[in-house]
Amino acid sequence: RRHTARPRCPAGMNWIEETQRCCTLCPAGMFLRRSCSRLGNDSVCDICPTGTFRAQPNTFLECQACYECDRHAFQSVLSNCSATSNVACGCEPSRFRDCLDKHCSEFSCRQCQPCTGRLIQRPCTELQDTLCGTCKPDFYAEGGECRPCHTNTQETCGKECQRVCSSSSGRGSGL
Amino acid sequence: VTNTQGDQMPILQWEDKRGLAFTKNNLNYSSNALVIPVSGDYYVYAQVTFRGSIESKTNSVTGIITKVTDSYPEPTQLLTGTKTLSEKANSWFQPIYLGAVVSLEVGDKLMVNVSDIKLVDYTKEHKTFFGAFLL
Amino acid sequence: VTNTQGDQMPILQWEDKRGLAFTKNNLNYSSNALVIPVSGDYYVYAQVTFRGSIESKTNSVTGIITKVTDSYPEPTQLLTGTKTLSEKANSWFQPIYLGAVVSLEVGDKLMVNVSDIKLVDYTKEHKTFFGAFLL
Amino acid sequence: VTNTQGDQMPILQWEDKRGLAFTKNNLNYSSNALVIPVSGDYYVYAQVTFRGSIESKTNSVTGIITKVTDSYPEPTQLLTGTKTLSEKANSWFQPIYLGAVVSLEVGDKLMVNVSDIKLVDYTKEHKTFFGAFLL
Repeated sequence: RRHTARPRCPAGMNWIEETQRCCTLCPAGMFLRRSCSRLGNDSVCDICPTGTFRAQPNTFLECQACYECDRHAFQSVLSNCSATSNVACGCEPSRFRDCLDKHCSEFSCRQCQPCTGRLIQRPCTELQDTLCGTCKPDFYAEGGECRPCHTNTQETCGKECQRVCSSSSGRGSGL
Repeated sequence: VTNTQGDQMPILQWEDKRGLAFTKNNLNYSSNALVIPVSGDYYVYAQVTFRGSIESKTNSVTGIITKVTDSYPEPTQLLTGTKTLSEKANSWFQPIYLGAVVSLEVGDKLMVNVSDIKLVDYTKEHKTFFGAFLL
Repeated sequence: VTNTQGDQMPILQWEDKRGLAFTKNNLNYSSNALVIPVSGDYYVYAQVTFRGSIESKTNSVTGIITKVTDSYPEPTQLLTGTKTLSEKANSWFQPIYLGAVVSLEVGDKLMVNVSDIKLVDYTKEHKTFFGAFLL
Repeated sequence: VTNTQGDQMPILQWEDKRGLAFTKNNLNYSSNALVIPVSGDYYVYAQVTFRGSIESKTNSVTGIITKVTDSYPEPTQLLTGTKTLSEKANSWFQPIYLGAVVSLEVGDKLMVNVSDIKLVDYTKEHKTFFGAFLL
């Protein structure tokens, strides 16, 4: 049968080419096991088999296969696949989404920054890494890192160390 | 086609008459899609050649063949090719080829989505192409 | 099918009923293989999307479509796609697509071997797929 | 077929009888080309596996399926796969797969051109192959 303009069906029904009739839609979570026939009996729907889903009312002959969360990319299941919705994947604790492109069509889950010795300006979330702030009290900046005052002696404590740690030495540092 | 974050990936437009392009047996092209004239199993294929420069700052390219059915509000992704890039050169080329058999219904529409339309090499018809045939 | 070290390359398992997957015309799927129902020339194809991270430490990925004939002890490699990787990014994707016409006998079994099963992206049916049709 | 420098891109030669190779239905192979026996729409495909070493100093690889018609002096590029390389490893592999439907006339010749014949992996028939079938 050539593809010709289809008659319009009332709400809740779809045109079925095979039987040349408007058939009732199967609800979300189901698929069309047998379409309505010319003799008048209506659509026969079945529940989507495990591992498949249909998010919307439909007259499809099969359901969509669920995605799977990528354990190798440290993804975790936010919500399992059900008959009416695909699986939703997120990241394991202390990991955030590293999107592949601007659409985030794929993502892997990277370790959140620990901010060792630093103040946390913005905590790690599902969508973005921790934002580390300046060094914590009793820590001083050196070589891009924040080092604890107490690990230093008079000899090893450089200019920045002395500036930070000596001003706070009254509070039990090693100096 | 959207992904988990819901924003739409651009749809490619195609030449369907000039040069090597043609349509026949009622498998017509309209509104950026091939329209299926008769239900059956089709071998559907596409190649998208992506090209960019060091300024493109792109980590990956993706091509997707998608099916849209009028009676269903969500598109279905049929075939997807995703490739990460680690190109150093000033300009780079990356072809993505896809092809497989899918069961389609009369009226179904096939289209090609890409991760970034600015990176698609549309300059030569033999580098980026799309088609289908009934088995 | 073995790699250069002589050990057997893993065989992929496939979904043959749910979602986009289907078999028909007696071309059935059993024990990880498509079983040829009638002798003839078939177009056989597969795409395997590999994905990994910087920790995967993989230099290359390989996908092979293999034929096993009961009456012959060794498998035959029909189509092979091998790609070396030089990925820097935290996570990488690499699709391998294969497709060609091969002459097959009734009872022949087609399967897909891969260099490392842990690197295969099994998460979405439209990224890794396998099929054949009689010409 | 020429590259940007205008010189002819090398044409690959093929095995058409031994191993997995075969021709039938009068689709014969002669002088490095498949010769079209009857006008119609053909699915034409090829894979070329390129391989090289760090010494190859190659920035890209290209595979092209070309049509030559006796009555027309210039070849027509039907399908092209071009990939830039950024390989660090001592030796690298890069497959290029091409496939699509093209309309051909009786007597047309199909051949495969490559950017550099020295980089083609001809060692295994399942890594580099070429074919066509009438729809």
